[in-house]
Amino acid sequence: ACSNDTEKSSTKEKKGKDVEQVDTSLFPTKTTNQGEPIDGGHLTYGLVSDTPFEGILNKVFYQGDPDNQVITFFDEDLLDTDENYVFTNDGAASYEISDDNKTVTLTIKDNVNWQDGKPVTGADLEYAYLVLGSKDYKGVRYDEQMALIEGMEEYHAGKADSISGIKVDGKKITFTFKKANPSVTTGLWTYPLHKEYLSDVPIAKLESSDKIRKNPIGYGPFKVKKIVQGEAVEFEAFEGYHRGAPKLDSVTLKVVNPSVAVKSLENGDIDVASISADQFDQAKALDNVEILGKVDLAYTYIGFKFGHYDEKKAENVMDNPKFEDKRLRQAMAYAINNEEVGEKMYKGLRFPANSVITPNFKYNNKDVKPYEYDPEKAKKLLDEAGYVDTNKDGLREDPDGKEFKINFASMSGGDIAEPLTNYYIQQWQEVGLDVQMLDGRLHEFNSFYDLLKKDNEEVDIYQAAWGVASDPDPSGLWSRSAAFNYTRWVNDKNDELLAKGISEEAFDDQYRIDTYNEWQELIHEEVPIIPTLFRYTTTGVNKRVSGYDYLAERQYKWFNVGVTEEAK
Amino acid sequence: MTLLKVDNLKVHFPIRGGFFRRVVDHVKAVDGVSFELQQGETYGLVGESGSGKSTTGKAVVKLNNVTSGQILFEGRDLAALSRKEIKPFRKDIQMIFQDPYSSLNPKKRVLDIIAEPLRNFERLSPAEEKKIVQDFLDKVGLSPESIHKYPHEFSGGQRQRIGIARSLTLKPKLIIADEPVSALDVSVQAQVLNFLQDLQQEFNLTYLFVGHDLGVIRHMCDRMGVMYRGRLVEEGNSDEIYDNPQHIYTKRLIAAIPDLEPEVREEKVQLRKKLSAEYESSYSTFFDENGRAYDLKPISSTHRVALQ
Amino acid sequence: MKKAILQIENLTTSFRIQSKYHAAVDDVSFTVNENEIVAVVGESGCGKSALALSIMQLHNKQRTKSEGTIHYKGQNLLTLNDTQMNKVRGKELGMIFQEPLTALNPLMTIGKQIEENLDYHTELSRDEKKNRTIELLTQVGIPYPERTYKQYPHELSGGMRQRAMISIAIACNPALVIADEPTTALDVTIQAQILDLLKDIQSKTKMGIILITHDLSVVAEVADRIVVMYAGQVVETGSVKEIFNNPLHPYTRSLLNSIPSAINEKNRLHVIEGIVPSIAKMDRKGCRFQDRIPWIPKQAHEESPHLHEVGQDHFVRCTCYKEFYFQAEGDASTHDITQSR
Amino acid sequence: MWKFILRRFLVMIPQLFLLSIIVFMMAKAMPGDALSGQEINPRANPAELERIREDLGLNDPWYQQYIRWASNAVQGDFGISYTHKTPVMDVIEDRLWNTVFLALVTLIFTYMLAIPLGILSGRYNDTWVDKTVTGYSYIGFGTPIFIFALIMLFVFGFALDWFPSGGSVDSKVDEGTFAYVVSKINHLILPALSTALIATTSTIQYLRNEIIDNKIKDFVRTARSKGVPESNVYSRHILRNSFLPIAAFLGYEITGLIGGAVIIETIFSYPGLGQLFLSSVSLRDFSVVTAIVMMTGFATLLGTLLSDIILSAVDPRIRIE
Amino acid sequence: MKVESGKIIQTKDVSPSGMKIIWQEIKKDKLAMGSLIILVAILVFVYGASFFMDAKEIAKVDFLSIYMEPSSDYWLGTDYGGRDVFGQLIIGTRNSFTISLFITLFTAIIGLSLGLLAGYFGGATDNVIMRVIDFVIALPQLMFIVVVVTIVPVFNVYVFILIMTMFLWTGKARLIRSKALSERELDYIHASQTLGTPHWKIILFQLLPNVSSLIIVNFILNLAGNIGLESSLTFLGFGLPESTPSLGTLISYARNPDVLENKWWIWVPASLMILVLMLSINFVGQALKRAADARQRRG
Ligand SMILES: Nc1ncnc2c1ncn2[C@@H]1O[C@H](COP(=O)(O)OP(=O)(O)OP(=O)(O)O)[C@@H](O)[C@H]1O
Ligand SMILES: Nc1ncnc2c1ncn2[C@@H]1O[C@H](COP(=O)(O)OP(=O)(O)OP(=O)(O)O)[C@@H](O)[C@H]1O
Ligand SMILES: [Mg+2]
Ligand SMILES: [Mg+2]
Repeated sequence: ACSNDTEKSSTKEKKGKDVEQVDTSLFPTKTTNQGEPIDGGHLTYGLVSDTPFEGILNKVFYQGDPDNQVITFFDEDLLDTDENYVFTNDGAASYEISDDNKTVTLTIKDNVNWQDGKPVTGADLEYAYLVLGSKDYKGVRYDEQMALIEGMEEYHAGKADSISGIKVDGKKITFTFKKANPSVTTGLWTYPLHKEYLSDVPIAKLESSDKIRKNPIGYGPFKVKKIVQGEAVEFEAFEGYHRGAPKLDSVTLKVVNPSVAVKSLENGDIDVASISADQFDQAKALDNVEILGKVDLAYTYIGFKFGHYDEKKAENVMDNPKFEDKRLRQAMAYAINNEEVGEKMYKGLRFPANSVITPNFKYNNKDVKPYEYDPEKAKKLLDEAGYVDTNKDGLREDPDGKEFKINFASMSGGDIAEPLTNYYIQQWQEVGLDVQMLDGRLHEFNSFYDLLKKDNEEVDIYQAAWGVASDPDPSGLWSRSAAFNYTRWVNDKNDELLAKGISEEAFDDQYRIDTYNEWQELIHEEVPIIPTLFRYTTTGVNKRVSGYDYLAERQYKWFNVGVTEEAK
Repeated sequence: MTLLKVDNLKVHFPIRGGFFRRVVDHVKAVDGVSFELQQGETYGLVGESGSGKSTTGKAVVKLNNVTSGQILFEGRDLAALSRKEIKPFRKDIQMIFQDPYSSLNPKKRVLDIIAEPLRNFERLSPAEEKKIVQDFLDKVGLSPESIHKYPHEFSGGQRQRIGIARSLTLKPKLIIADEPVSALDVSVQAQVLNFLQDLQQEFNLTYLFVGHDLGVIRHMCDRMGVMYRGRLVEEGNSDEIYDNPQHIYTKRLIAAIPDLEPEVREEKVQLRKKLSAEYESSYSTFFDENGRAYDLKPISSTHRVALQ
Repeated sequence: MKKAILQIENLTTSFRIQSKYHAAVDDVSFTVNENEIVAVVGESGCGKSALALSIMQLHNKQRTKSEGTIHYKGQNLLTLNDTQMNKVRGKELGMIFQEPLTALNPLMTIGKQIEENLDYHTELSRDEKKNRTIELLTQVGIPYPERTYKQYPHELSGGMRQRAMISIAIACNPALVIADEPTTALDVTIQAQILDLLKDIQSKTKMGIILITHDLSVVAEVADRIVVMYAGQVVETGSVKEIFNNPLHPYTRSLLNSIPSAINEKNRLHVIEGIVPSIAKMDRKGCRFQDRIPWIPKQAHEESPHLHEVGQDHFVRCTCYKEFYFQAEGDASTHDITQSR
Repeated sequence: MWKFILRRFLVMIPQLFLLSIIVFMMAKAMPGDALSGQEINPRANPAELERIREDLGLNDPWYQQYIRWASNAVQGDFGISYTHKTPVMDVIEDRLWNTVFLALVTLIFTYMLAIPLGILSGRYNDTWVDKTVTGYSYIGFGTPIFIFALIMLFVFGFALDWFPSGGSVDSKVDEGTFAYVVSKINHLILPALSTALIATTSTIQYLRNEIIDNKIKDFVRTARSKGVPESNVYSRHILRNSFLPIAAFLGYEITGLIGGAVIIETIFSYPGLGQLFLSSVSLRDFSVVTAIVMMTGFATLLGTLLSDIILSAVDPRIRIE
Repeated sequence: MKVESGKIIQTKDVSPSGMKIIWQEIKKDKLAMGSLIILVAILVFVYGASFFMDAKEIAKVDFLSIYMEPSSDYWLGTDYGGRDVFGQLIIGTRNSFTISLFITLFTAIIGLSLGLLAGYFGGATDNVIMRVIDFVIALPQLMFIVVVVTIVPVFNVYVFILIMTMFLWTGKARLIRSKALSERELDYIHASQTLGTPHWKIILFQLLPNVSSLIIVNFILNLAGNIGLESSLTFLGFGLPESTPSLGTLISYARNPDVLENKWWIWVPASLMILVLMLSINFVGQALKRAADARQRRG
């Protein structure tokens, strides 16, 4: 139930460059079936989840990813993105940025209508902002970028009835920002709410209203016909879809348990379903299914705890000297073999991470190489740093000759979590570091983040993952003031580069790329965290399906998908 | 010398019911019973099942809480004593139970069973203890090797004798015998009864003998009381009561005793018929409007009857 | 000559204990006549109940074996199969058990349990059955038969339950009723009532009764003939008068002497040494009672004791009775009531 | 009788009260809260999360939250589920029915298996029939339910494809139609049967032992002495008495099934209370967690009451005035 | 004065003392005898072998041997971490059995103390204890356990035993209580009371020995039941960490359909182990039960 924004990505731009670890050809991203879609086709989509979907069918309100997967069938954002996830003008609306970079204007195309026939207007998008900024809104999507819109903070604080920075004129809508921010071309909220349909429901009641939960109206390719709460949704084609009538007549979405997803694909019960690493081998063996894959917008890392978060000052404070010496951190990075983890444990679905910006971003610095497995080097670094085994127990003491124990916190979830954690511990022990699993067990998600958030002193290092947004700005996780900066690492150079990355100059793409390249080099050198793995996500698609594109946003462009024969 | 004097003893058990399981009523198991035991005599309590005989007996050994009334043992009121204060009296008053099977802990050896009271009151070395136990075993006619056996290795009569030995170890003055033979076969019953009589002579014991078999009571007791619904309806020397019952209930009870002489059985049937009719007709002369027996009235120096 | 209802000849019933059969009823023969009460007496474990259940064929067939014959109305009950036997049980033979509480189904009303008997043996209609049941309840002296009809066993007192038990046994006017210790669980007053009731019913229906008891005074009250059993065998049998006036077998005499009664008042009671041997451990050769009268010389016993006719219809097993005397013991000698009359 | 029931309900009040405090404290003691899940979303604004927490009252001390919650709860309002954005009772309702149906069908299967097998085994004890049945019940006793259920799912749900492999109903059929009912039942069979085949074994053993105990009882001998044919001895005397304890367990059994549905619902992706409970725990949706625990607790109390009532109805010796 | 010769006459049901009866009963029952032999063999082997095994070594992740089929190196193959399944089975059996043993032990201690107190004293004591029991029984156990497991910061074998004990003692307490309740009405207890024996002594030395056979039988049967206990929690993800292998851990690997279908060596041996352990303990328990109940004795 997290990171709704991690799905958007693109891998294309890597082609020209050095992609030695990232072999995107590992998986096709499009279905190979070139056949003509049949009329009246029906597709069953498997929503792989071990729980039912909650049924909050609106991007403003939903919480869990399962709901999002439902929404994409019948609703969408106004702006499309290109392979660099930058907004394009191909979607339901086009946009323009003013010369001073402070004003953005969206023009919604004429043929874009809600499924009840009403046109989608600027007022609908404005209404979305009015809801998001309202104090009655209990969701989490009011973000810092929205706060940059003129008048938004006043509205949010209840001091104004409207947002002065948003102007609506029929199918046009203009946003004026207090300051220019390059992220606007990637992170602007462009998902409208059907104002006419929804405005009679008080904002506080919207999320629980039937208009959102049972009879949602979108302007996407399919209409919701029937919902079996939490279990399944029946869709039918929306003939008035602005990109043209969809190629399928109807779609059934149903929840399938992860443990039976592959079985259901094999049976033909479902046509499309994502596949987890532990079932990858089984899925690969199916001959009625092809596997599509892409690099996910996420990375796994091992973080060091440097200090704590000072709530009052809203600032990270680096006051824990345990991992002060960067040679120690580097040594720990050299000591682990991520190559093997990706190959063996994840069956090649994960590969060593070179950076904390995912490789499908153009901002990923391909010149930065992952720390390669080199235990000798690790030992050397540790010796240099003074971590030597003085009492001959096989484990190194710290430079003062005291016992040096490291508590490693790791999160439960999935079969691989525990052996992976043990594996890292083993490898560190091989270079003489006494690493132990904190409390002797993996921590459940909530407990784990509770430990991190509260800077629990027991935690020395931890393994976690971040899903990254389509917006490349890493400030939210890395800045001196970021509460999510769980390592509590602060560095002047870091502050400077992060600021540069979202400065006005950064509207110049090359400038921004250079800035982030430099930043990544800094991170690589300082190792406040060890980026460990990037990952593929894979999905299985029945061979009768055509036109399915697993990449980025297009994963959800269902209008183009058809089937070339009836289901068995 | 009066050893035990029970004066207007009442034992009521609460009946709970209603909304909050409050006490809504009482079972008046014993409802105003008075009698005296002289040193060395055997006093019998008879009556039909549920008439409160056992409850009376148990009240004397404090196995039941006394609702009201006095139990004077050598002049001290046991009913007023707390469970702690009663302890010294435990030595003097002992009980023999009805069921020889359930009154001995099946998991204990004879030695432990008989020594239990000794261990509570005296500090003895194991050797002394063993000696005393074996002495008593000898007295009750069991071999000294028996101390290492378990109760199930004995017959019913032998078990009952073990129970008696246990109650004797503290040299009690009063023994409450609650139907000590009614669970036994006739042949064994005889054995135990003989034995109780012998012991009485040897130790100058006083018995409160509870039973419903009138033959046994007559055989054993000097004096006896007849109980009916928690009250005494007649009290006197055994012979007086058997030969000259006054209360209608006593008469019925005695008429019901089967006789070993087949010749007289027709008469007895007729007698019972007659008494039954009399019972119906003269009910009100013997019981008040609540069906409660009247208080005892002396009709001779030794004989008392519940009459109006 | 009275009409015989049931003739038991050489009945032997054995139980399987650890794959071996041991006789609990050993070569028992006697006859029950119309309008007669035959009492079977003996200590606990003598095989009285085993005998009763053999007649009714209620033993677990897998673990018991019965030999000999039980002639009832010209047929040998031991040769009947279950279906045939079911026609006899309840209809021709009724049975009363000792513990009326456990012998009644706790979940069925008294009325239903009596009617059940009629269900299988009569063609009565529903109403007729109910009427008959209420009539039976009245007959056994239940004061409110209509109410009792609808009551459950636990709602009745012990005496009432035993009356209900009796009405079950006599529901179809059986020719013979077997009562296994019907009064042992009851008070003396109730016992007297129940015994009177049985006699009373018998006088009307002329049925035969086998009364099983360990209480000789009960026998004296009601029985016509006595069968004294010891260790599975009949040791003495005869009419009530004969047995009470002239008991011969040492066992019978011992039993009589151990009862506290008006006659031996205040005297020492006789004590029979030892206990009844268990069927698996029993020495089946020679006189089975000899262990309990060790002061009688071995030669007094027969090698394989037979029943000897000693008077009219009076039989005694073994010859030891001739030599038997009560052992004088210490100061108070046993007063032998059996010789005093 | 009514007084008895009323009294039992009154006694339930303090029990439920205590339960609610414990549940509430435990829920609050779990690390994290409903918003923790958002904390790994880099776009989420920590300050904003804090504001929502404040708004929802999640930062108040637990007893204040408890009083607020309890005062609503006594009016039947268990609050809003944070993950579902809708009143807790709405969230629970659908799931509750699914679970109740599952429990009922399981119960029916359980007894359908247990009664004949238990009777056979008890009546013909120590024969080969008995040995087979006992063997089965021992294996059932030693088999973890989830392994068995998984195997059932793979064999009947996939390999043979006789039954659907998840969900509670086919999304294509319309509510209220006959096909809908059929589809619902069809989805129930496999999970219910899997549970029943394992759960029944203890009932079989119980029934068997009861019958063996009862058939040597005195009243059975009485019945035989009346000339009641063997089959009727069983049907009218032995069985009725043997069913007593089982009938008395009925109430417990139902609540046990409702409370224990977690595993089977997880395996068969059956959207019921158990599954909702697990996901609510991991999402820290406290209002749902507390409501479910309270409801199952209440159901258990009802079950014990039901058991007592059933027992008093079938056993005249236990009379409830 | 001798009333009768000192000769002791044995009653008809001559029964030797406790251990002897048990042993005879087991000897008579081939199934129980076989079970006992198997059980002892397994336990001796498992505890013995695990003594010589390096738990660390077994828990060691080895990527070169993931999902290996059984071979002479790995008798029962390996799991997804390349860990030896046979070793895990040995240690897992030991852990599962130990856990079961301690849970049974602790629940027995609690159940025994409270049950005896409630049963012996009756009245208000009984009422209070029974209300507590009623309350604990009304708790939806599985749900509570799930919540408690998420709350406790450190979760290891000891905590697990504690949590399970918290919920499982009630059945025993009730059983003991009802037995004690009926036992205290027996005259030997009354006798002790009239002999001046203090309550605590009566409870410990009179009552306790008489409920002991019930406790032992119940103990054994529970021991069997509790072996599978942790497996379903593990399945739900609330069981012990993998670093403490248990039978439940191994079995719940079968959640992964690939393992269930194609990698039998991971979960089948553990399932069989549970089955064999539960059944053999159960059979021995049944024999004990018969030994405790004279009516059912085969001897
Ligand atoms: N603990 C108790 N609680 C409630 N009622 C009791 C209790 N003990 C005895 N009673 C009741 O008190 C009455 C007298 O009982 P008691 O045992 O004294 O009778 P009894 O004369 O000894 O009868 P029996 O010959 O059957 O032993 C009975 O009605 C019985 O039900
Ligand atoms: N089903 C059985 N299996 C094995 N032995 C049995 C069985 N029934 C009775 N016996 C044995 O047969 C002998 C006679 O038993 P029975 O019950 O007939 O005695 P009883 O004279 O009726 O005694 P009681 O007066 O105690 O009822 C006893 O030794 C008893 O142990
Ligand atoms: Mg009494
Ligand atoms: Mg008998």
